[in-house]
Amino acid sequence: MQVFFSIAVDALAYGMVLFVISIGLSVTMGLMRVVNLAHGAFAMIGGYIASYAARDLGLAYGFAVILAVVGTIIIAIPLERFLYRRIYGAPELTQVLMTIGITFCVIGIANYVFGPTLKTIPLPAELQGPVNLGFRSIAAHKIFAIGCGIAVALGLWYLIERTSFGVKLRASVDNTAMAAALGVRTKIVYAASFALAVGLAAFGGVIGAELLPVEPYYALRYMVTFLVVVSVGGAGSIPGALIACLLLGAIDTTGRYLVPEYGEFFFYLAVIAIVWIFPRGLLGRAK
Amino acid sequence: MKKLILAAAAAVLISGAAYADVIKIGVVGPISGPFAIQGKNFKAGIDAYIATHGDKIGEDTIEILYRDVPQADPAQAKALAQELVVKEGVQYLAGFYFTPDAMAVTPLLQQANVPLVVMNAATSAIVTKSPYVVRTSFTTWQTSAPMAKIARERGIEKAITVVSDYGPGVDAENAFKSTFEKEGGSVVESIRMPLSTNDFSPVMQRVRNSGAQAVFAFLPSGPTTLGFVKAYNENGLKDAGIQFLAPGDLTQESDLPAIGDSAVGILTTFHYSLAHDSPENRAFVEAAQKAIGNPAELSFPSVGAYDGMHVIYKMIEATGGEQDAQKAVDAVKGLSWESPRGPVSIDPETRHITQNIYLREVAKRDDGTYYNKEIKTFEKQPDPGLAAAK
Amino acid sequence: MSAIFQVDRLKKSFGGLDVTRDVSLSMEKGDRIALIGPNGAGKTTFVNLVTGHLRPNSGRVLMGGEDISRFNPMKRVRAGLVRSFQVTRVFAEMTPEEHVALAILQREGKSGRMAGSYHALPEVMRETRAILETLNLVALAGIPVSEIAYGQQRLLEIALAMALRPKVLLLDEPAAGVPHSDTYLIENALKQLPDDLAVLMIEHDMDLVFRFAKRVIVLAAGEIIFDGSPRDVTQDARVREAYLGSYAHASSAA
Amino acid sequence: MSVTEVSNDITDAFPLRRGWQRDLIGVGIIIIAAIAGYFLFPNNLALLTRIIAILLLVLSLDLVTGYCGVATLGHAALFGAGAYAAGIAAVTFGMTEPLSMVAIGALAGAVAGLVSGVVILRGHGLAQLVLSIAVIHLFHEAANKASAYTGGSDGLSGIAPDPILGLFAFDLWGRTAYVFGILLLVIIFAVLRILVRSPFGMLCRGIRQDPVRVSAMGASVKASLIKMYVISGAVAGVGGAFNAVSTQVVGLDSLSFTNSAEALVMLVLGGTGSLYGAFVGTIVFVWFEDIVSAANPFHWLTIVGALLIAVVLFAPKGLYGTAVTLVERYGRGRK
Repeated sequence: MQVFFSIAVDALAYGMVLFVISIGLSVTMGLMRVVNLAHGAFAMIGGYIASYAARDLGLAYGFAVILAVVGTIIIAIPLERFLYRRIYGAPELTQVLMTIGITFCVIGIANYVFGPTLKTIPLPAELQGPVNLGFRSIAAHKIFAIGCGIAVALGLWYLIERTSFGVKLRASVDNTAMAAALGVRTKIVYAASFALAVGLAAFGGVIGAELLPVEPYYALRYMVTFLVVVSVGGAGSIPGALIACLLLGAIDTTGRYLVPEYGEFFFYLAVIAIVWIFPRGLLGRAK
Repeated sequence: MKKLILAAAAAVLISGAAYADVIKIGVVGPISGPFAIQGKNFKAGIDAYIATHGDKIGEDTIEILYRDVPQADPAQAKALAQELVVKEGVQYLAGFYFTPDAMAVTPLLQQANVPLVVMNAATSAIVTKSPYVVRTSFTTWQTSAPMAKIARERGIEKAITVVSDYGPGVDAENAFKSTFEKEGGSVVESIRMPLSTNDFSPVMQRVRNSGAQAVFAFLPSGPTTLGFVKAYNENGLKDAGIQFLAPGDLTQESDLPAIGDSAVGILTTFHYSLAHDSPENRAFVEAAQKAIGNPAELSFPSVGAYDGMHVIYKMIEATGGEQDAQKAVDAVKGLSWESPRGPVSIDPETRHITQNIYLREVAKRDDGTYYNKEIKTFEKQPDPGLAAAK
Repeated sequence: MSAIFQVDRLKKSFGGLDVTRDVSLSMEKGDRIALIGPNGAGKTTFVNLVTGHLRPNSGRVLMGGEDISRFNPMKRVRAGLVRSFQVTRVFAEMTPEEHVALAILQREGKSGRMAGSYHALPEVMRETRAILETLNLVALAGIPVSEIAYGQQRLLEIALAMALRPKVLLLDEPAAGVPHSDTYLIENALKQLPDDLAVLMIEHDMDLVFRFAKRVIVLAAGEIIFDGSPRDVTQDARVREAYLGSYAHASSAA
Repeated sequence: MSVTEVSNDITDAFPLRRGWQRDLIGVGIIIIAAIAGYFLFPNNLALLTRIIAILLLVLSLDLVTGYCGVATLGHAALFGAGAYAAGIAAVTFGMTEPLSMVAIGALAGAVAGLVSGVVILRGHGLAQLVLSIAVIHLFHEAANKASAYTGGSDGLSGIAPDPILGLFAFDLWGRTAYVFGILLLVIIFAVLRILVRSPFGMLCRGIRQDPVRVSAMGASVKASLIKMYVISGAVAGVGGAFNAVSTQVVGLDSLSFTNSAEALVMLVLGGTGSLYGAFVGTIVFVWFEDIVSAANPFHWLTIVGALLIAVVLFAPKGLYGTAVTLVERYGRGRK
């Protein structure tokens, strides 16, 4: 029983970290229909900014997080304007080529500017060290990540389902021409949702840095994980992504606990099984 | 026509050997990609050697050509080595961070009449693949086995091994396990994790439940070690008094600033610490830090490269700049010298480096930086891996 | 004379909503039937049920007496039941010639051949040419379909259907999207269909319906409310009520 | 308009020989380029040989991605299966005859194609991409686990192929490997051109453009795609086996996601669905990578990234595809 709880706690923490990092990709891929392989690159940029702010400038953690999100969005705006805008609605393969190109450039530049070493983001004292749960201990920052995950999920759900921005976004995505005819400024909506996605990526990059440390190859190293999580959840579905993250987190954690040697098999066979049963993802929107 | 080309190519090669006052050395390593920092260390070690010893040996001048194999890719490594030999006319091949890349090149050496100086790749068997291979780094067996003795000395009866599931990880597991059991300890469990593991919490829970007094771990140096060491602390293993043991790959100097306090107290065995106390090492570190640019990026592959250059210089001296792989290799068999890591020699049988292995503990300096503090020395350790394979 | 095609008490409901209720009909060789009905009457559902793209809750579909209810769409096509699409489905980058040749090869079981080319098969070339000639598509034979006018793409749909030599052909609004002035092209094409082929056409263009069909079936709210001659359909009270409205008056006046 | 005029029109509008001529020219160009490569770059044959192996993988990918519209990031599974099969045949079972090694590789590639085809074709779009990623990771992990046969992460070394036909030994300069590779490439290219022009090739192009229409013609979409996957697997398997023969080593990287993704990038770079695009993309990418990484190994990734972005912006159909469009537009403009 204790083993079960122990796995459950780890699974929840890991799943939530995955969720925070990947959810931005669900927005670009599901709502904006862009296969954005550069998602990890934006998360990494966020991580670098936070690391620079907190470690080198000695700013407070919370401030570093905000700076990372804002800074990454500022960097991303020209990319959206000049590059992404060209590939909205383009074939998937073209999008893959473009976003891989962007990823390569970001990696190269990060390597040049920050060097190849690992960069950490110093945590405030409250988030350091283990917290005792009685039957085991868990890192305080993981509890923080779980909280962030819940907050992001609720916030996004509210934004997309309950606000006028959400209505405009969904309308623009479903039928750009019609939305434009109804007076929605679709370019602005797209730019705004892109900024949202990038901001989420940066946020996730910072929050998840304890588990996925920031270094230049971050952008490629975890790309597959993000892609898998989002697709299994069903691109564009917030609850879907949440369920997928928790499910895959649970599968991964259980696999690594019970049969670590075959963890990789366990995980990817599970992915195949899930996609086999839900070809559109768990809660995917029909195209 | 074909004959003509053949003759022309041969002529180029021969002339390259006979009259060259430029001797080319081809270095293959991960210069870009996720392991770029290790390629940088190769370059730093080589540059440091040239900076301190000059680029001339007698009449001849040294020229280094770098080729990039970002990740283990034997086919690419072989194609590049072939190109270095055939097109660039290099007389020496060196570098090689990954074992498969080095293995792939060994079949070329005989025909190309070129010695290969392995500056990192740490699987024991490489030296057996060709008589022209010399290695100046270490093997995973060499650095892992002494740790088992330390564990027994410190009264540990039951240990658990946790390694990444790939060649070097399996080597480390076998080295520790066989030595530990020979010394009378018992390994209660051996866990192999996929290389792609990000979250080590579940593994730590298993370690905790296994009842072992110590955990012996091996992961490739780089981002995952950070998560692993942190998970060790955060899951309360440190507080529970489970001793962390590992070969020094886990606490390489370039990762230490990131791992930070979590690493303090970890025991590792390795062939080289940047903090090794000797005049040779101080000179080396100074030169290498200058060469690499950012001192924080300096790590163990640099010393393998530095000593590799020493071996190549000796080979060039012995052959007088002629291209003669056999003579070159013979000249360094049994060669011994004072390396930055301590006294070393090339085993004439295996052509692998015999060296001291140090027990180190991660410690914090007064200025807030971390280092591997040497606390015990195992002198003149050969590679036990080859014997174990037999 | 036995029926070539029969639908026997087909039923389909989506979550409690009956979309198709006990629809039965039978067709004989050479039949020209129009299936009409107001929007939402369930015409497209009916086509999808018959062609096997949807599974009915109950009921059977028979071809020449053989029960094909369990066949998948592909096998139904091979049994001779072919459909066209309401919105043109063609291969944008391929030429009309390639379309027709591919359909012929498929019919002949040669579409899996991994060598050679239809150019080298004189009988395929001859038939392709004949079909394109029949439908006046020869001048466009070598141009990618994406570059030809929509009306001609509609003709190509019919050409594809002809090339498959079906026994029963379901035409889903063959004139949809074609400018009224060009409807005659479609109509001429329909006249070229083989005499012994049984055709069921769904259509909104009533002029076309009246000129084409020998028999009209009216579907409303998932049910057949009329099955008879075009002359009578305008007189039928239920049909008038359900659907035709002013159009019936206009056409009877004409 | 008389009937004879009509048939003339058809042959004029769609001259059946022009396509064949283009292919003959294509084969001619390959052979001429191969000979030129041999004499112009006698010291770069190892690189050229490597390009051939990768090219076979990219051609094979073009069959499923370019002709059938299947999006996959796991195509190296087929290549790696061929490489390992040939390598294991040589090392473990002593089958060192190069031609039979290539045959074994083709067979293993075909089997791997069947397996991954069945899995990958279950999904569409994004799901398909993810299934392909899962497949490549499973293959990779399986090869890592079966280290007794594959050498695991240390790679499978010690492959020592016999001289081809007992006459031509594999040499340091890589001449034999190069000529062998060119022969394989020309044969496979010719076979593939025949395949893509065949009725089956036409059917597959149809499936990419509208699978619903194809099934409404009574053809089985799934069966056709799986058939194509098996063929594609055989081609990739030949590429893998040739790589094993020419480099005498097989590494886990040959079964990696990275390898798959790179192949896809090369294909899209050149342009999908023509086989010629695969040539252009592979040669440009590998050659570019070689030059840039030799000139500036520390920054080449940035430059390659910029190249990819530039291609999307200025040559959206890929280098070859865009060139063809331009030529056609120019030709039409002149008419």
